[in-house]
Amino acid sequence: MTKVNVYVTLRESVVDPQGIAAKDALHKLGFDEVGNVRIGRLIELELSGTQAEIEERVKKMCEVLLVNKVIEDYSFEIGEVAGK
Amino acid sequence: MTKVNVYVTLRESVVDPQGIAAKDALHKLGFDEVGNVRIGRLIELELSGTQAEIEERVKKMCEVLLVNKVIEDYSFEIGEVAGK
Amino acid sequence: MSAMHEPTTQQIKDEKLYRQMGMTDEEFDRAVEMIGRLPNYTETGLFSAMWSEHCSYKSSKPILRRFPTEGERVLQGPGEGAGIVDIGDNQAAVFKMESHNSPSAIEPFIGAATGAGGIIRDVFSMGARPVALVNSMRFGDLSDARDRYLFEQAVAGIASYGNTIGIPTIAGEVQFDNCYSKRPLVNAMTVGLLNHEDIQKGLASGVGNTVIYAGAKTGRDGIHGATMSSTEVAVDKEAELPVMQAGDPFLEKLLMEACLELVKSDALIGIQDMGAAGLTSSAAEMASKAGFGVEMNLDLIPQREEGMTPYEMMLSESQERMLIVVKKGREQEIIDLFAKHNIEAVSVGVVTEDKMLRLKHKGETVAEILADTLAEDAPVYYKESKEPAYFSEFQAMENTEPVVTHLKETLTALLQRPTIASKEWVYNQFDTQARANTVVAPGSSAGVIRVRGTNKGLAMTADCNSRFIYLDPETGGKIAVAEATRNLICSGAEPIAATDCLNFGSPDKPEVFWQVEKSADGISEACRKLNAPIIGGNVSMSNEVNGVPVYPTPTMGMVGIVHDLSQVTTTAFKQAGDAIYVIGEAKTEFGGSELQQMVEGKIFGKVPAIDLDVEVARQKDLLKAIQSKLVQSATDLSEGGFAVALCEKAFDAQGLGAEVSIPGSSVTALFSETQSRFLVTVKDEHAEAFEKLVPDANRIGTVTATAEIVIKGEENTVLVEGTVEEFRSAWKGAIACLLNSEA
Amino acid sequence: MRFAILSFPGSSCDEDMVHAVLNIVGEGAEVVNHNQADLKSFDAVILPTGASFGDYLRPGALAQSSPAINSLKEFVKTGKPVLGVGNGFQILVEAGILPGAFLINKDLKFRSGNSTLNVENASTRFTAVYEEGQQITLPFAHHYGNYYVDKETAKQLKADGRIVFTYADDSHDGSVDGIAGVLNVQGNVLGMMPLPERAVEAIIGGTDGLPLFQSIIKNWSENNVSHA
Ligand SMILES: Nc1ncnc2c1ncn2[C@@H]1O[C@H](COP(=O)(O)OP(=O)(O)O)[C@@H](O)[C@H]1O
Ligand SMILES: [Mg+2]
Repeated sequence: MTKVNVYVTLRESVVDPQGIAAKDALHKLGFDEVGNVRIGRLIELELSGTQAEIEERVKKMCEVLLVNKVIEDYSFEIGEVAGK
Repeated sequence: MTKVNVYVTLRESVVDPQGIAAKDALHKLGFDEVGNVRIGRLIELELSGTQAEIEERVKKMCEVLLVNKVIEDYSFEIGEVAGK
Repeated sequence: MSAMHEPTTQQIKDEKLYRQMGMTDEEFDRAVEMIGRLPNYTETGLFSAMWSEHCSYKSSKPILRRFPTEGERVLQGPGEGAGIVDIGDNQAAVFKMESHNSPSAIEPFIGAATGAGGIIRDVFSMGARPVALVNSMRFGDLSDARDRYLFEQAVAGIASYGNTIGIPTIAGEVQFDNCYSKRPLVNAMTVGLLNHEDIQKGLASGVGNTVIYAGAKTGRDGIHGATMSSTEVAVDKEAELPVMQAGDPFLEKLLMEACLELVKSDALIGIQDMGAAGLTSSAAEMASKAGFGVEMNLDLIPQREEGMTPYEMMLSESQERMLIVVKKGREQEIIDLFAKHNIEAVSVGVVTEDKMLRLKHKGETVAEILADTLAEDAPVYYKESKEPAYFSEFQAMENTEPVVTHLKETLTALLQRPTIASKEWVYNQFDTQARANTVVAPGSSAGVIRVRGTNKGLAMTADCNSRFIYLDPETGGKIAVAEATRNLICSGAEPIAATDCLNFGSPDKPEVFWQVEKSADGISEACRKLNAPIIGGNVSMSNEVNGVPVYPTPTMGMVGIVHDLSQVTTTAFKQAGDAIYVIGEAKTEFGGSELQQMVEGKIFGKVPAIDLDVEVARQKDLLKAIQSKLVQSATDLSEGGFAVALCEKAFDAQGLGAEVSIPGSSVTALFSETQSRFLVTVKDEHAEAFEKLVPDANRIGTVTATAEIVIKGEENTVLVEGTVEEFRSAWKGAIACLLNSEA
Repeated sequence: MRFAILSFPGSSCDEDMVHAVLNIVGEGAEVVNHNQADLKSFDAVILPTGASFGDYLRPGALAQSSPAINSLKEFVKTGKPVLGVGNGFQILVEAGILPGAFLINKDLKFRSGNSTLNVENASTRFTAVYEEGQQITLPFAHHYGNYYVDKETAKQLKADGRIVFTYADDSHDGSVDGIAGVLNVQGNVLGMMPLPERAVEAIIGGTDGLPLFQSIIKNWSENNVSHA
């Protein structure tokens, strides 16, 4: 099984209520050096297939289910592909 | 400002209902090759400081606020450190 | 860890390894004597879990026996997942309250959420559909950041579970006191409904019948939760704690629907949820109650992690799991039923004749103990009880008024005390109207839902003033019960039964055990007098931080029946011109009051007295008046006394206010917490009839069409005067304000 | 009229909707399971609220894996009415049947209560029995009630009269332009976060939700009378 990390982030144009709250809280705690904070999702998948298959399939999963393209962007990283 | 990505994942032994439900949905959609799915958080921070400062401060932010250590683990990646 | 690396029986004994599991030397010796040999590691684990306070009630049993548990409506008293009371028309209400204090102290969101999940399971495992949730919580006074975090997260956790599964939260209470700092109490109650023929019990009977496991897979989470919840949690040792058992409300929703379908099947013999001590307690208790044995093959248990040992499987407290016994030969249809709901169900064992709980793993017998030994033969402790020195000291004190210089400022400050302030911040996070039956949502004296298909309603509330109980547990215990019944009565309901959650410090402290005993006596007497048998409950001991026990907090959960929905009454004023009555007279009684705590920074002295005969008479009279439709609005006087209650009646009444005159010393008249009192409004044309029915009522003023509160004292002096809006804004925003404060 | 109440695992308020339509409004209503999903024989489909699939990943997202979504898309094409309330609205948005997306409430908390709404368009088949500009009170209960559409789309929605309800008070949770309910282009699909089925009886929460159901029925009978 190969590990794939999918990174889902809110689009820049979308206000991120969680990010704003986290930034405020960090400031309150004295972390004044913090500028923007954005909170996204990290989806860890395990799956089988060749590098090329995985790439194509993960892309599809993102488009179909894992990511809402109206508000979110994504990227992913494929770990070492396990032999079959 | 330097960008830091914090990756927060549920500890292995903690059940991840979201991951289980997402896995089921992926299977139903025909992505049978998917094994485990775990859903975590990706926190993107912008902050200022030297590499060493940033490292220390982000660690502290995680311990104090961003991560719930009872159930979560974390790691982070510091982008290129911006000059002052 | 594999079984091979487990300590040997001799090591367990010699190195006293059972102590790590919470067993005492005497308990271990007792276990050895009962089975006639040394127990292995798994067996020691079974004993330690089943003989923990949480499962065995070893030190509270003698106390629980004092409670009245019978009544003409009671169909099931304590002993099952939840108690059951008849509500007529072949229907019954099923309810129970349970604590999740220790887990909530460590991880408040998950702790509170799984607490809600567990008590919901208890109710549907009886065959009932859960229809409403109630909660009772205690936190530090919010001046500390950790306490604010615990409060915010615990509320969010309860909300998350209840909202996701789709059961409305319709009542509850939250109080704040620094005795709960870092040691919150989180008690959750579920109320369900069923038809009499659907009542289920947790019985494993009929030799050869099949034991089925249904629900979530078993993981290594929550191992030794039962023993943990019976000991003090050191807050700074989080890292060493067992892994939290996280909940999955979505899975529970599916499990609930499956189980509610299952109870209609004649293949079902018994069903019980896996709560504290998981598989161990459900299997041992189901066997023991039925007088049979259970043999399970642990290889068949659905496992979430690899290489789990029998010990780990038996002690796991993974959530959302049920143990079920079905008729032999009918397994497949039951498994299919669960599959339809997307729930995994597997046959894991059989019912046997020999009364043993026998566990097999990889072809070997890894545990073999009489089910009764585990479930019934825990030692019973008659703990030492000692009246604490403070009690006689307090009893010797004279009743005095706290010194108050400015009445209006004091009232405003009281309205801002988090215990008195609006709990909107809390209940706005709950779906209060799911199931579309909520007649009275949070914000009045009690929550009320209608019973569909009838003209009846169920009212519910949770109450406990722990300051009173600390100062005088017996009187305080009576007050807790009386307050709960008052809240029901004020909503137009007749109380029918109670549940409780006995939250105390360590019972090994004689002073704490004295509190347990005395408050139980008070509760018992009041429940008898007020006709509210206790049909179930829960004990949570060792709620301490750094060795200091929290105030004794035996929370009462109570359910009442509204015989005709048109009799439902709420707190808020209804109409200008209505007469305002107060039932009962204020006396100078400030021991344990909110005013005393606020002014003096501590509590002391004698608590308000309560005469249960007076209480019963007034409640009867008032309920009669409400049922005769003579009453427009009603509320009881509790924390903060008369002035607070009067303001609360105006807060939810658009554009209405009050003008009243009250006799006596002003501080007492405004703020005393004298018991057995009510504030009621009545249409002028009903005044005479009302007064006849309620002889203790005194007319003190009128509901006005201007949104102002005017309270006059003797000789027409104005004691307090202000707009409803200024009082409301103080009251409404107080909790949010405290949470946003820095530091 | 026959209503299908399309229920996904976790759509816990399906029975509330059946009760409202069947017992109060007095039309046919039955729960249709997401796996079976033959919707053809129904006159209208309602997606009830609740937490389908536990609201996991994103509310409404995992429902996209159900066979019912395809039948639903077919049903939408027939032009018959489809109503999604609360989580049902979120499912419609995730399916792309309605525009936009949902974010977590601005203050991050689940919120429930009553909201005052403006009826922005009283000429739709869902609102004909209301008056234009009328203010109504409906309950709501959601954690992701913060409706998002980009500025362009919002403008377009407004111009097309597809914004059916807006919040008249501060209970919008961050929703763009205070949008509480939107229509699809064809005008046969309405999604709204407030919950009309919880306001059809005086005893539980008022009756301001009733005209919504009456509007659907009125439109249906007008069309079916003219067909006859
Ligand atoms: N945790 C809670 N959950 C739900 N409702 C709550 C909660 N806390 C308080 N409430 C509601 O707020 C109102 C006021 O609570 P409280 O001050 O305890 O009332 P009372 O003094 O009449 O017992 C009640 O309707 C109660 O049900
Ligand atoms: Mg109270």
